[in-house]
Amino acid sequence: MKIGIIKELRPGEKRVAVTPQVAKDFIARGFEVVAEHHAGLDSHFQDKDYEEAGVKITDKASVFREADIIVKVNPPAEDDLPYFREGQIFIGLLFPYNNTELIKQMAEKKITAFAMELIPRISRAQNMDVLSSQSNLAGYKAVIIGADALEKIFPLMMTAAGTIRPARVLIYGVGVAGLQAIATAKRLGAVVEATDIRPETKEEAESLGAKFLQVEADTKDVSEGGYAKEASEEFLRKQRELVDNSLFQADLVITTALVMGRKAPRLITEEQIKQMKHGAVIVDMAVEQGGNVELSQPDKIIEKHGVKIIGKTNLPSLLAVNASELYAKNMFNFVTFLVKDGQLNIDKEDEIIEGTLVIENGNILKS
Amino acid sequence: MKIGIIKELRPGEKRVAVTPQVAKDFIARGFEVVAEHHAGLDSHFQDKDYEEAGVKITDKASVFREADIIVKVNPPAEDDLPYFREGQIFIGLLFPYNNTELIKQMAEKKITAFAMELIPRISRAQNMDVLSSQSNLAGYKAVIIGADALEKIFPLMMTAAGTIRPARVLIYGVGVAGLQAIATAKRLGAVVEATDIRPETKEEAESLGAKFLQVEADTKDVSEGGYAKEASEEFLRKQRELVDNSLFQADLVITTALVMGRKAPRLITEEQIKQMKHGAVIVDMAVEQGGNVELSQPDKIIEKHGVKIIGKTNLPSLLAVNASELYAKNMFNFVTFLVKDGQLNIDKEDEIIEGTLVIENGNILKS
Amino acid sequence: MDTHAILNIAYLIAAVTFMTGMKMLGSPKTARRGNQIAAVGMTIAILATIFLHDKQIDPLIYILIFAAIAVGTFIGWYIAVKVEMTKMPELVSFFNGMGGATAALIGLLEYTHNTDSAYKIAMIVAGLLIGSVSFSGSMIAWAKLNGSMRKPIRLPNYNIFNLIILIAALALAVFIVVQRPESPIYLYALFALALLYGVMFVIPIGGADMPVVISLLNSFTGLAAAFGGFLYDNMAMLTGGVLVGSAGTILTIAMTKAMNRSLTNVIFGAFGDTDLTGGEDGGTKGTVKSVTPSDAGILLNYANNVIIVPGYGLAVAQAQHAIHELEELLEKKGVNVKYAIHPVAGRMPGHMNVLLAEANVDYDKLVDMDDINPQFKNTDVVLVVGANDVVNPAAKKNPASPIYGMPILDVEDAKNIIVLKRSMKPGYAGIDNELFYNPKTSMLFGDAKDSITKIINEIKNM
Amino acid sequence: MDTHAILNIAYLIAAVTFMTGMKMLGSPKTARRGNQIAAVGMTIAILATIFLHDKQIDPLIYILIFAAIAVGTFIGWYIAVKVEMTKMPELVSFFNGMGGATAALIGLLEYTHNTDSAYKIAMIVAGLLIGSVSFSGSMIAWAKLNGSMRKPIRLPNYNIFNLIILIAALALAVFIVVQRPESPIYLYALFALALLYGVMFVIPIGGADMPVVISLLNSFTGLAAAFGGFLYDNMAMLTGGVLVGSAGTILTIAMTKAMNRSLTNVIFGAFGDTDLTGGEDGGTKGTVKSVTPSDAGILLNYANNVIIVPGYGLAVAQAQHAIHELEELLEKKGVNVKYAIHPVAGRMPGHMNVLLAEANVDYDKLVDMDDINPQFKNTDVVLVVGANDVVNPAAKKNPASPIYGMPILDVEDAKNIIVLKRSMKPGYAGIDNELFYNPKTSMLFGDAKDSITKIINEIKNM
Amino acid sequence: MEGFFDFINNNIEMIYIVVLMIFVGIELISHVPAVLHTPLMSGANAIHGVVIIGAILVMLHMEPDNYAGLAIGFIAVVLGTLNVVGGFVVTDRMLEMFKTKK
Amino acid sequence: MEGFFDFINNNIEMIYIVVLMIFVGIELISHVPAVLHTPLMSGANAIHGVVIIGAILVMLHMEPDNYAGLAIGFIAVVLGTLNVVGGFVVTDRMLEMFKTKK
Ligand SMILES: NC(=O)c1ccc[n+]([C@@H]2O[C@H](COP(=O)([O-])OP(=O)(O)OC[C@H]3O[C@@H](n4cnc5c(N)ncnc54)[C@H](OP(=O)(O)O)[C@@H]3O)[C@@H](O)[C@H]2O)c1
Ligand SMILES: NC(=O)c1ccc[n+]([C@@H]2O[C@H](COP(=O)([O-])OP(=O)(O)OC[C@H]3O[C@@H](n4cnc5c(N)ncnc54)[C@H](OP(=O)(O)O)[C@@H]3O)[C@@H](O)[C@H]2O)c1
Ligand SMILES: NC(=O)c1ccc[n+]([C@@H]2O[C@H](COP(=O)([O-])OP(=O)(O)OC[C@H]3O[C@@H](n4cnc5c(N)ncnc54)[C@H](O)[C@@H]3O)[C@@H](O)[C@H]2O)c1
Ligand SMILES: NC(=O)c1ccc[n+]([C@@H]2O[C@H](COP(=O)([O-])OP(=O)(O)OC[C@H]3O[C@@H](n4cnc5c(N)ncnc54)[C@H](O)[C@@H]3O)[C@@H](O)[C@H]2O)c1
Repeated sequence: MKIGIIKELRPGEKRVAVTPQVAKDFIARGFEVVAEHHAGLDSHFQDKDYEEAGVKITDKASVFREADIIVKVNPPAEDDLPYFREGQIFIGLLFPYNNTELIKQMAEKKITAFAMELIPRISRAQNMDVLSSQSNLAGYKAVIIGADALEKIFPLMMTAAGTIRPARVLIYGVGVAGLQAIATAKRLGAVVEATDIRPETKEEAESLGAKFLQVEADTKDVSEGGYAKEASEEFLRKQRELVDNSLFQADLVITTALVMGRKAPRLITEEQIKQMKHGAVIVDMAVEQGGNVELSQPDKIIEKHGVKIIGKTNLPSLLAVNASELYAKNMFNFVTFLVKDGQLNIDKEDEIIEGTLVIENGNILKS
Repeated sequence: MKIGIIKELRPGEKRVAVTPQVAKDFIARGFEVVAEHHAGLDSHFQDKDYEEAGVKITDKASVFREADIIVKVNPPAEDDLPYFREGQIFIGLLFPYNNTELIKQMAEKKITAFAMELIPRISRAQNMDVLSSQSNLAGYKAVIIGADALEKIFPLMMTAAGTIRPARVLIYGVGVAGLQAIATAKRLGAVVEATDIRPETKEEAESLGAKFLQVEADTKDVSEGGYAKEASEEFLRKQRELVDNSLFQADLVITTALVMGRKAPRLITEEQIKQMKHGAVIVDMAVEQGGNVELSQPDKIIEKHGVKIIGKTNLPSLLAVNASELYAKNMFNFVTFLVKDGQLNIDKEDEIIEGTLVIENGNILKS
Repeated sequence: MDTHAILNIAYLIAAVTFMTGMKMLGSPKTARRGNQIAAVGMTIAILATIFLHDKQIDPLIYILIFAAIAVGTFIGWYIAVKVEMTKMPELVSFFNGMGGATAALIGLLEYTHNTDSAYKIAMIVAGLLIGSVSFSGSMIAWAKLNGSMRKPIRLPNYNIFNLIILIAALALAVFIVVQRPESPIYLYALFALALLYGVMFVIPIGGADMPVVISLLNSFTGLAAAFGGFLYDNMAMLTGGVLVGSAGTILTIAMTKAMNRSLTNVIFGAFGDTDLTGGEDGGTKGTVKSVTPSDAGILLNYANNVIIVPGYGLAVAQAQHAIHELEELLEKKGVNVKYAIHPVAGRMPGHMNVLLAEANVDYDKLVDMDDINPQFKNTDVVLVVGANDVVNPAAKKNPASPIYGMPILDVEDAKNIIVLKRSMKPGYAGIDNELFYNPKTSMLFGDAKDSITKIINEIKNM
Repeated sequence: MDTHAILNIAYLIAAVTFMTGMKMLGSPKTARRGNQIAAVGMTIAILATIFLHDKQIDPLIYILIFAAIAVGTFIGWYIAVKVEMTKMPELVSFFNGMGGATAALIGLLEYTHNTDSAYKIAMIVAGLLIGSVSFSGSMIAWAKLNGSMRKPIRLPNYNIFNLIILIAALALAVFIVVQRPESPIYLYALFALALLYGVMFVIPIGGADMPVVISLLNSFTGLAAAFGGFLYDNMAMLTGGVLVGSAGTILTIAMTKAMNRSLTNVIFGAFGDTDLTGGEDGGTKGTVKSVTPSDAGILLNYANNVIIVPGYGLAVAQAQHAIHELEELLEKKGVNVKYAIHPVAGRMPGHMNVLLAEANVDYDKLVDMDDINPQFKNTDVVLVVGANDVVNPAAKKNPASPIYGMPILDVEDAKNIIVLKRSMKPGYAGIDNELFYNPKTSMLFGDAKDSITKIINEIKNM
Repeated sequence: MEGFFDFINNNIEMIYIVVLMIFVGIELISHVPAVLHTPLMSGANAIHGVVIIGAILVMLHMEPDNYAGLAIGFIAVVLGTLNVVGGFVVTDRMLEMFKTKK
Repeated sequence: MEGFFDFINNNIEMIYIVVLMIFVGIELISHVPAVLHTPLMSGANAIHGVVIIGAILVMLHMEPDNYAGLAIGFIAVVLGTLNVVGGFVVTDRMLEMFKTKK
């Protein structure tokens, strides 16, 4: 089987679906790998690195012609669509429910497509879970961006010129991204508080040294398959009351709250922002899903009421080296799971395949 | 005595010489304080905060008219010069040796001026030492900037999608800034190495968890009054040999090497940069003094040979809140040392006064 | 006259070696040497007894004594050397029974020509009674541990029944001492009653409590020997017997404490099968071995290679600093220590890294799963600190398990496994873990930080 | 007959209380109760001796005995209660001397009517000899500690001289035992010689070693009492005396070890004034008190308020985790612990913050200089961990000092100061620190991390 | 009662010895780590094998023609030896695991 | 030599008691923290005050008209009492500092 690596075309995207190291792993497993020129350059992987790993470097048309499986990070770009061949397999992020038009066009090409972001959160699929691996990096990066935007330092410092109180960081949503954000902020010496809708996250947040703000909920806001259920209005109101006090003292706020497949919950209103500290910073990680913060806008920095609100849609791309490494490893695990003895092996009974298979030989299964 | 706070005019400068808290301290000591409108706004101190502290807010002309002592962070701007009155006292950074023209103009106004950066590094002056307090913040900020520019994360992370090796950080110059840079990089989980010309810094770097690269020197490159002496060519060559290995593996390099009053030593040549890792980042903190790095330029980001070279001249200003707080505290300690019982008390025998007094009633003492 | 003084000195030496030996047995460093010293003292005492007296002895008797010693030595040595390590406790029970039997036989033989002295008869009767109980009880304990008699047999009201036998035996004993009948028939009856009591005493007790019972019977035999000492005015028997009697009693108490049982619980027959079994459906999955921090400490201290497997429980207990201290301590003692970091240990990617970096654990000591898995088989002890799912063999063996297919750390390959957690509760995946029922696994229950701190203290005292 | 048995039982009880009391004295928790138990046993033994015998006693003798006891009790109690805490050790020496004198006097009184038994005379002579040495030696030790006799007086070759006296005394003792002369004149000579030896034995020894000497003389008195026990076949005296004799010897050894001296060193007269003095020019600045981790542990454990002052040495020793552990341990024991952070402690601004944050020390426990300075005077113990310049009073007192004018932490206001550092070397500023010579200061030399770990262990064992 | 007092007076030293020995026994065991419980029990077991001395004394005092007595005595000595030898050897084997690392 | 053996045979129980007592003394002190050394020494000091019993016995056996003897005996009892009472009280005072916190 031959795997084809395509350069990403989405603006600002620096990741690549397969790194030279992982290409080598593929080859060791009996795959062949071809890659488009400069496919990994933005992630600081050069063509010569790929070649050393045994990858054939060529132009885009040849990659599409030769490869059985096209691997990508983002969904195929408009310009790439014509190249697809019947029976070809595409693996990458797809977001079929938001990209119905694209899916239709792909289906017309009679290809088979898997969506990496739909890998279920079950134990044996953990090593293919791109959402986890990328969110983790995003959580780290959100804190670094916040620390850079903040005109204060994080740690407590007692110096000859007086004592600097530690920065106060507040984190909404203690999922994968939120936990890593807690850990990173804590490492830098901040006083960290966190809140989430799922009660079991209390222990997890505390295990990283954060103080947890627990909202007492009557409603059974339980989680399903590792993702939270949507919160009630009642809950959001209570949360606001409880967290407000911390919010108005916070120097840096990071919001990561999301319920899988829904619009992001609105956690911070403009009214609240007005009462925040002058100079505070908010990083809204859920901005792509509508944002947890009223004023946030994708890939913009809004300064209002003395507060800087940063919305970033593609944080992992800012850590392109590591993000590509992890994504490639997830891809490797997924592909080697799909392909047994050089043969594609689509067992639709299997939870992972059932969950990720979006187009099967031109038939749209999810959209 | 009346103290006047002027808004900084230097581009990019966000600090203010006296914060509301310190203004309050001054008033408690019997001083009066006046401030220009919005003097502290860039540091997120608002006029109402000053007023609450008892400060009179007015326009620039009034401040100059009323105040006995004008306090600033930067040297007076061209536009401010006309306002000075005979006998007025100016306290702030001055760099008289680089600003001879300015000093002459100031002297013509028959004022008395003290340069904060010339405070000697002696024990009892530690709480007035602005270079220390600001370098300390700069060291922290340099790492945050570097971490943000780097497309990798700092800590070791073993995840389901593979292991991310920790970032390697190399720090040149283990002075105030270098030590804080070590501490910050270490906190974030990097593997940190450091080098310096003064052998006693080995133990200090190690006490923060860094590995020290010790250059064996025949020459007696000892330190004087807390600052290093200039290194010989011989030393620099040896240093290069020893450190090269670490340099070529480093992900982030921070250079802080300086010998007081000299041009910054050239530590990294373009030749070396070529051999560095693709994607590595250098932050040159000494860029204002000529730079430790061959390609670095003040307040520019240069990308060459796959390496990003960041030169930043005013790092403390990026942490305006804390930097102003510390600067103001230093200023408070200096002023209360100068003024005894409402009377200016210029004892030229005293090491601190002798060191900082640049203009005395129009007589230029240093330039 | 001289021989008597030398005999006295020999016995004194023996007594001192017994005490010294016992003392040295109390510390791992000196224990073996202590045992040897006591053995030397014993040899001296025996040889002195045989040779140092003023009587002319018939050669036949000498021959018989030597023959008996030779036979006993041969059999004892043979059994002790051949038997497997795992059968040691039952062997102790067996040998203890032999001692009890000896004491009983002495009583039987000495009775008839001592009926003139109430004091001597009292000593004889006491030795016989206690020795017999010890003998028959030890034999039952032996059989139980041996597997010949697996289940505890409980007659209804066995407690009352036992009490009646005991009272009967005591009454008979008092009668004999007071009346001192010429005929030994009463003594034989007492012998029989005592044997019966020993059997009845041990039979209802479950296997898990056997070590405590053996320790108790051990101090009984000591007592029986002490009565022999009174009988013969023999200082070696007296001191040795009393020493074992008192030390054995304290040891029994210490053992019940280590098992979290109370002494009254033990004395009043509430012995039982209290092996811990997991979950509500207990029993079926096999037994769980719960150990003390001291046991864990010994295992770790005398290992050459140790691998620490941290999990979410480490984070919850905030035990990262403690585990680092333990690691440093072990390294200082020459143990080679590594950490096995499972990719999904904890609750976020890199969770363990964050914690261990905070505690300043050397990055080089952290080994990821693929690299460490082949190393487990050369590992003496794996210390699992609050990890559960990431070491659950069900991921490999049980296709029905929700974690089936997840790669795990192969801790089962190691020689010993110590698991630190608070209870038998499952981890994140909510499933039972058969690792905990593995015979190689020792569970140390309690908060991980507490447990580690205790282990550190134990090791420091070694 | 009955009285004799009851007397025996009383003595047995006394012996058991002595052992139990001694055992309980070995742990801080039970020590006081142990002392009281032993005192009760002693009372029983004394009363039993007075009342339980079959002889008819002249009332005069009874009156005298009670008068003597009353006088002794009154004086003893009065002295013991009145004397300042700091004078305790010399008081122990004084009371020990009294015991020795009693033993000697018994010997003098018993000699004449026992000359028929070599055994009894041997016991008398031994008791007299040892008791006298103990008496005169203790008196000298008392005088020295008391200040009446400050300097060690060393005759040339005093070792040889002492040896000669000792040999003469022993020869005379042997002569008396063998010949048993009717006249007590030889015994008086022995008495005199023994007293002389006691004086000569202690006189060359310096004040710092006095506690060891007292402990040694203490075990001597125990021995003397034991010989009294042999003489009278009195079990209370025998057991009490032997117990103190052996325990005292072990204690002496333990004390020399705690002082880092060897026992031979002590026995062969190499006692000396080894008070540590600072720098090369020693002596002039006063003396430095060096303590053991155990002493530091006690001070900390029984304090109510402790302030930790970290400095650059904490960073060098990487003792941040250890100090946090100590802090937690003390908090658990009810001690209130804070950290005083000097603004320039360490080598960079915020150096201590970085370290302590790494060890997870609660931010709220870190107090800056201005806030903590007024609190020192209510502080029981300040623990200075590798800090030097930031606690150097020269900054306030000595205008010539390079650090004059720098604000410092006012640790001198606290009741006790413990300083952990490796040597008397100066810190960053390169200047001597008179704090170390403050009488309130105890220096615990060694790497800070090591020292803290040792203190932790000591406290855990309390 | 009289007998009791007699007993005390006649055996006071024995009583001391027993009391002291009990004290020693208790004191020795108090601080033993749990992992040494089994070896210690085994060692103590070997020590009470001292009862063999009684068996030997019985034999030594036996009439050479009392065959039944001799037989039982013989058995007693054999059993006692078993206790002693087996006890010490088993203890030694158990303690092998505590050998110090090279 | 004969005398030595006699001595042993006649005093064997005493010897046991002394040996055991030494053992107990050693065992009790082995694990004492250094800070308790002084109180322990002081406590031991009080215990050897048991020598007062000797002084009392001397007095009890004294002829009531042996005034010199009585005087010396009187002094001996006084000194012994000093040792006992002073010793226990001083020890108690020292140990006051170990009282547990409320
Ligand atoms: N790493 C990730 O990214 C991630 C994310 C989400 C889910 N997960 C899942 O999380 C699990 C991780 O496995 P794991 O082995 O690390 O944890 P685990 O299976 O959740 O087991 C943790 C164990 O620690 C014990 N524990 C909790 N607190 C303790 C304390 N204070 N002292 C001692 N023990 C304590 C618990 O037992 P007791 O209650 O009996 O003490 C529990 O059995 C996996 O199932 C993984 O799939 C991982
Ligand atoms: N904070 C800043 O920004 C800064 C910057 C530059 C200079 N300084 C200066 O640095 C000094 C700081 O004062 P400080 O009290 O923190 O430190 P210090 O005065 O330098 O004293 C540190 C002490 O720690 C001891 N020490 C070193 N290693 C040790 C170890 N492993 N274990 C135990 N003790 C150890 C040393 O004594 P032994 O050798 O006897 O062990 C030394 O006396 C001030 O003079 C300050 O002005 C501060
Ligand atoms: N901007 C980027 O580049 C980028 C990258 C990765 C992830 N993300 C986003 O970050 C967010 C978190 O990602 P994740 O992987 O950690 O998801 P996750 O599902 O693991 O975590 C989301 C958490 O939010 C909590 N939550 C839901 N509703 C809440 C409410 N009302 N209040 C408080 N908490 C609530 C959930 O309980 C859950 O713990 C998502 O929006 C994701 O899209 C953004
Ligand atoms: N960019 C900014 O905004 C900003 C802010 C503060 C300080 N700084 C600069 O940072 C630098 C460091 O400041 P600092 O306060 O730490 O100064 P410092 O004097 O405390 O430290 C400088 C260190 O460099 C070392 N050094 C000198 N020559 C060297 C050589 N050849 N090789 C290796 N080490 C050498 C010295 O020994 C000394 O330890 C200075 O250049 C200062 O101007 C920049």
